[in-house]
Amino acid sequence: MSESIIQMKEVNKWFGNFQVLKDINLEVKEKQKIVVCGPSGSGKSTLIRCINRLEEHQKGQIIVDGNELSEKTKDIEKIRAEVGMVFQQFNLFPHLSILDNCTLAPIWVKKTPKKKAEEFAMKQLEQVQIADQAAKFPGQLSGGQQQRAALARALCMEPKIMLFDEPTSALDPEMIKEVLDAMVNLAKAGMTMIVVTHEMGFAKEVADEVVFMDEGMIVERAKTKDFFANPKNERTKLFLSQIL
Amino acid sequence: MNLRIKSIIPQLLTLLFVVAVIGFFTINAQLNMEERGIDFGYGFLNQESSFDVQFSLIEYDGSHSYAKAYLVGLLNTILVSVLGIIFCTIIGVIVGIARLSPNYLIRNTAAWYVEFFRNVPLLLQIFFWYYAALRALPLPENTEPLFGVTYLTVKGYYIPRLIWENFDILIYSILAAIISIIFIRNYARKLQEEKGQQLPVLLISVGLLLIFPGITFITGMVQLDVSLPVLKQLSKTSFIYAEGISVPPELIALVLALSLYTATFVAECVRAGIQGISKGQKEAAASVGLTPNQILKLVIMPQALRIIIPPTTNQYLNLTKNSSLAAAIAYPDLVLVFAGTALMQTGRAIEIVSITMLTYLTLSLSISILMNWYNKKIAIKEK
Amino acid sequence: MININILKPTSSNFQTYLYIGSALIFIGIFDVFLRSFFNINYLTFLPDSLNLFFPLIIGLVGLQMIRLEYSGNRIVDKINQNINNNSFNAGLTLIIIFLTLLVIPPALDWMILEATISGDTKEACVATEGACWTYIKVWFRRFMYGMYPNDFHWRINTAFIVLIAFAFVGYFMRGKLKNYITFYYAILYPIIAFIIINFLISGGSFGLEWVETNAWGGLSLTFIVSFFGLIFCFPLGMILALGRRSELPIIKYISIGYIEFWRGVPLITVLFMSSVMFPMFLPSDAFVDKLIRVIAAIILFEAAYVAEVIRGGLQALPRGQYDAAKSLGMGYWKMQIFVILPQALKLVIPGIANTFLALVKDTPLIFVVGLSEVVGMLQMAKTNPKWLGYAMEGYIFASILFWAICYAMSKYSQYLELKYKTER
Amino acid sequence: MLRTLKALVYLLTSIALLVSFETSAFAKKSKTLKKTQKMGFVRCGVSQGLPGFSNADASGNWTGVDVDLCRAVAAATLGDSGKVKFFPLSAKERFTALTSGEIDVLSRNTTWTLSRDADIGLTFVGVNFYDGQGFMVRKSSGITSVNQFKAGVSACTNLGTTTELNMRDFFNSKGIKYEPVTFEKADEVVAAYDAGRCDTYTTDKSGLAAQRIKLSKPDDHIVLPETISKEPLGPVVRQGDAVWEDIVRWSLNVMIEAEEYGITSANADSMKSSDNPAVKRLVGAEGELGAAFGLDNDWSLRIIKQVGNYGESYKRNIADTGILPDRGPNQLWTKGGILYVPPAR
Repeated sequence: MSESIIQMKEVNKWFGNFQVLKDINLEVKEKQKIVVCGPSGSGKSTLIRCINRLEEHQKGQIIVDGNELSEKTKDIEKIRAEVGMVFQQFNLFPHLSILDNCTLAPIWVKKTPKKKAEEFAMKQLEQVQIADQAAKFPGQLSGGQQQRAALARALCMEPKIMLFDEPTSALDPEMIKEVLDAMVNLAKAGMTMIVVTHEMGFAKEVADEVVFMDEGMIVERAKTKDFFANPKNERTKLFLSQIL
Repeated sequence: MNLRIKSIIPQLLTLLFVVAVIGFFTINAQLNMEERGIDFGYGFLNQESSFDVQFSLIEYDGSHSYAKAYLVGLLNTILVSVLGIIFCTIIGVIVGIARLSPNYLIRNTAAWYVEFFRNVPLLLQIFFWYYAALRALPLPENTEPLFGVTYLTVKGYYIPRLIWENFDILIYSILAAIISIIFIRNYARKLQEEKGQQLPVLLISVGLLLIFPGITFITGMVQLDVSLPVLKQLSKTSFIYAEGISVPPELIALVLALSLYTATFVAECVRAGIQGISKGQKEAAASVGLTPNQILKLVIMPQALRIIIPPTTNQYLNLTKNSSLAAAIAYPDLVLVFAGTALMQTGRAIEIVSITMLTYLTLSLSISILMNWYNKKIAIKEK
Repeated sequence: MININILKPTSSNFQTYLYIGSALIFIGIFDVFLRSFFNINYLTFLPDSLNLFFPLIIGLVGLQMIRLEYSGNRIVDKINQNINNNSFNAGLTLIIIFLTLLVIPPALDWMILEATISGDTKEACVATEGACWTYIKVWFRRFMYGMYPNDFHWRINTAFIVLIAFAFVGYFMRGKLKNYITFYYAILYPIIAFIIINFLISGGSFGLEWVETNAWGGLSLTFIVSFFGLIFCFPLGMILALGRRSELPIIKYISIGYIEFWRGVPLITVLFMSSVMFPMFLPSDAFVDKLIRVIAAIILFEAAYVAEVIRGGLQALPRGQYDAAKSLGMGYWKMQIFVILPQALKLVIPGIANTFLALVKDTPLIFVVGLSEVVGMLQMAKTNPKWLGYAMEGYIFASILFWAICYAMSKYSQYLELKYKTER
Repeated sequence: MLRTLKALVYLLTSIALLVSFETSAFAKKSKTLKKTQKMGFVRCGVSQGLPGFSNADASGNWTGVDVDLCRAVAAATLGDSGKVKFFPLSAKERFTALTSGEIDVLSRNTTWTLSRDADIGLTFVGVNFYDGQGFMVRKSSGITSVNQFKAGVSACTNLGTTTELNMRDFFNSKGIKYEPVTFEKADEVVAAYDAGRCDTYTTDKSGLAAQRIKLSKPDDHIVLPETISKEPLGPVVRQGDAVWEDIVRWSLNVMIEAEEYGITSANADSMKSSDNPAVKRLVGAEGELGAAFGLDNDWSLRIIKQVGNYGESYKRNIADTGILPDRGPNQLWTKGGILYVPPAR
């Protein structure tokens, strides 16, 4: 339990001449739920995208489940299979049905028999309450349904860690709730989660800790209660006053 | 009632107009033909054609009928179209991908190629290849071999001919390989569904396709001889290469021009198809642990092909229609053989031109019907 | 493996690597340069294959040595990002550079240095290896004006200048006149154009000598054919597109039949039909000039393509536009003219421009029915016994000519597309 | 709506009128002649350039024996040999252009064959040049006879001509496999032969002779002595207008007969006072020869005066240009040739 499942040490990243991440240090323990917030452009998304190496950091160390991520890392796919991700724009595969979206990776990556994969996928779909939509195609579903399908797709790989990149910001208000509910259920089941979001209600309800980022740096990291009750940094206070 | 009249009258008028125009033309044609003693009919198709064709895929000489000459022309048209389609696809895909390359030089070379070849009339390009480029080639006796055994000369491209013995056994072996591949595919699917094991189906398929015919060779049931082109003297100064296959320069020029021209359009289709897939798709696929090859095969290609195939088929159709320009450089295609020589020898302009047009029309309509059906089938379903 | 690690720079030793790498790349390029420009090869002592690939190998090593992300040197960063991101790309980069170096000298030699433009006969070109631009010079008037009598070329020039001038009239229409701009371009301008071409180029009255259409040719004929093609195929295409979208079945199916027919047959057969067979379908004492028949055929043919493009635009318009227009009590024609077509046409500008481009590129086809525009004149000049053997020059000349016209057109359409995109 | 209806009715009636006019128009006078006189010029199909037969110079003036026939018809029907509109046609287009009504006379070194005459709505009116098919080869090849051709020989020729058919018969009879390369335009054939695409160029011997002098070095090429076919070349008209057919036929015959009787463009006027009634008839001083065609009596005189007799035409176009100085079979029957025409009386 003491061993951190994610360790980031002095992580730096540039886009051209622009530095997006500055000396990031972050440790996440198993079953911890962390919410990352901050103004747009502060590097939140880049931070979590570095964790499954959708973005490559240029300096520093990132260790996920005991594997260091670097150019030399072979089988990056194996690490990615352990780390599920939900995107802002859902990114479901439009040419596959919801069920096929869910079974694609289990079949091809984990070599699960198709029948087993389908059974398992149906379970996950039931969890997020869209089992009745399994045969439909992404384009036929509403935003909220699509996002839940995307969540189910990630869960089908039985990941150890789940990353959420603003999962609700592309949704209409009435759909936000259904996605958040699914995420709350997941949290209660004991998943390690890092969530980039502006939904402070969600943060208060599930997060163990909240990380506030600005200009590529971690400005403040605190237990949820402390974070909302008495933020220490001026910028955090300003941010909270604007968002709440 | 009022509404019905409102919708019937314009229709009636249009119909009348069309009937009147068609009627006007047919009546005139009938009168003119009657007066000039021309009869109308397709009986000539059975007559002996009595002209030879430079190049034919099936056995044909002047003692066959005009109908057979038509077939010769049609097959030559199909040959040049198929070759053109193959080459324009290869070039087009490479150039289309190159246009998205991160390499500045490659990207711009590809862009330059597209801008140039697309903006020069096809007829001019055909003429260029035939009259300027291929005409500048050396005579057979002065030609240096290309790839050791082939000769590119002003009279054509001479390549070795393959002589098969028991060719039918080879075909059977390939058929057997295909059948066993189908079985293995089914088995592989079942294996996956039940046990999760995955067989390298593609590798096995290729292997079988090589092994089955290979066995027939090893056991000596099928034999292959290669007859190389040999320089043959016809007179003091004129030579040809005999024994091999001679690809006429007309065909080379036509295929070159058609594929280089059409490839620019295919390249644009490919580029649009690849660009049409959002970065998010790739990231999502990567985030669930698919390898780059799997991402390409399972996520990118199926989507890109849906965008690429319909406009590309259109370009293939255009290529086929454009192959009729063959008539300008003496390649014996449908237009040259049938709407050219045959029309000339029989004088039956209306019959022959109508058959020619109908042939192209059937070709393109059937392909576009097929495409519409295919598009509907693969269309990404939405609300 | 070790080898590659040695070649890999780190930020500490980068300066040294940069110097060595650049030197190697320079040597590679210089070697190719010497070989192609001066035909000097210093490396003959190497085995043949190594000799051939030496520049490529040395260049690859050099590029490998300077490949470091965020080196701090701006130029090197640019190079690394754009043409040197990995070994594969580096190889392609070198191949392209070397090929360019290899192609330029002979091309330059042929086209400029060794070329001839003096003299008026083939003899002027016999001495050189290079291009014979004399050929183009001698035949230039033919390429531009066809067999049109030399003394009357001013008539063609004047006609085109006047036509262009009239084309710009719409540009200056302001205020109330602006309402008539469509009418001007759709109806008045074609009539004016026809009158000008009929009286000035064709002649036969006002003391101008009659010049048969047989004699017309060259680039001016290309312009005339494309000009009338463009003007007339557009309205016809528009009517067909509306017809195909019509709710009245007969009109709809007639339009579909028309469009699919013309799109299914090659232009060359259509031209052949119009040029030699069409009189058969006319009363025996009617006579229509061949050029007019050919232009008509091109119009009928291209209109089908224009119709399909416009139909795409009509389909892309949201239903709401139709509903809104109907709710305002507009009839079918009012709705189409004032609401639907203006929007749909804006949408399809690039498509229509492409069709027009195709039309211009199709004009050389009239050569197969005996009308000689530029390409036709080229064929004639090339087979002229006095000038046999200069086909290449002619085709290069015509290619550049057509490329310039079509490229300008496509750039203009891209500009229009951009302009209307922002306006929406 | 009413207006469109009116327009349509108008259109339909006009079409109906046109059609009925069409059917009732079987007048006695030649329709083609009437139309020609209305238009003011003869529409004559010629080749796209064959020296000696029909060839245009840089300023568009046509010359040649085929062209002279067109001029003769114009002189006869319109009174002025200059009133001809020439339609340069490829071999492929020529018959369709004639039957469709694009042209009224086809005078384009066309071989008279049974199937052409009988089958496709054409009528041959006579022969203005007796020819035969031959082969041209490069002198350096050492070939001096058609018997030296070997299998694999490639032969260039014109598309859709009798040449193409004769060539097949010839090579088949010799049992030689050959490669036919056919182009639409004669110039392309010559260029292909010149570039070495083909080993031999085959067409009518007159055509070979004409094309040979067009080549850059005529002396590098020879026409082989053998003649492999009969090629009677002559003018063609559409079927269905017998009077027009007669006009063209007799325009040709008059030129040949004029030579027989020694009437030339120079002496035609003075021949009016000749003692020979045949001569007098030819120059319109006696008889009413033109009436049968609906022409005046001077029609033949105009032909001779403006165009000249056959001999003059031949000399001017073929002999003096060095194509075929020897008239061979195209000599009058009285001088050992086979030119023999029915008497004009």
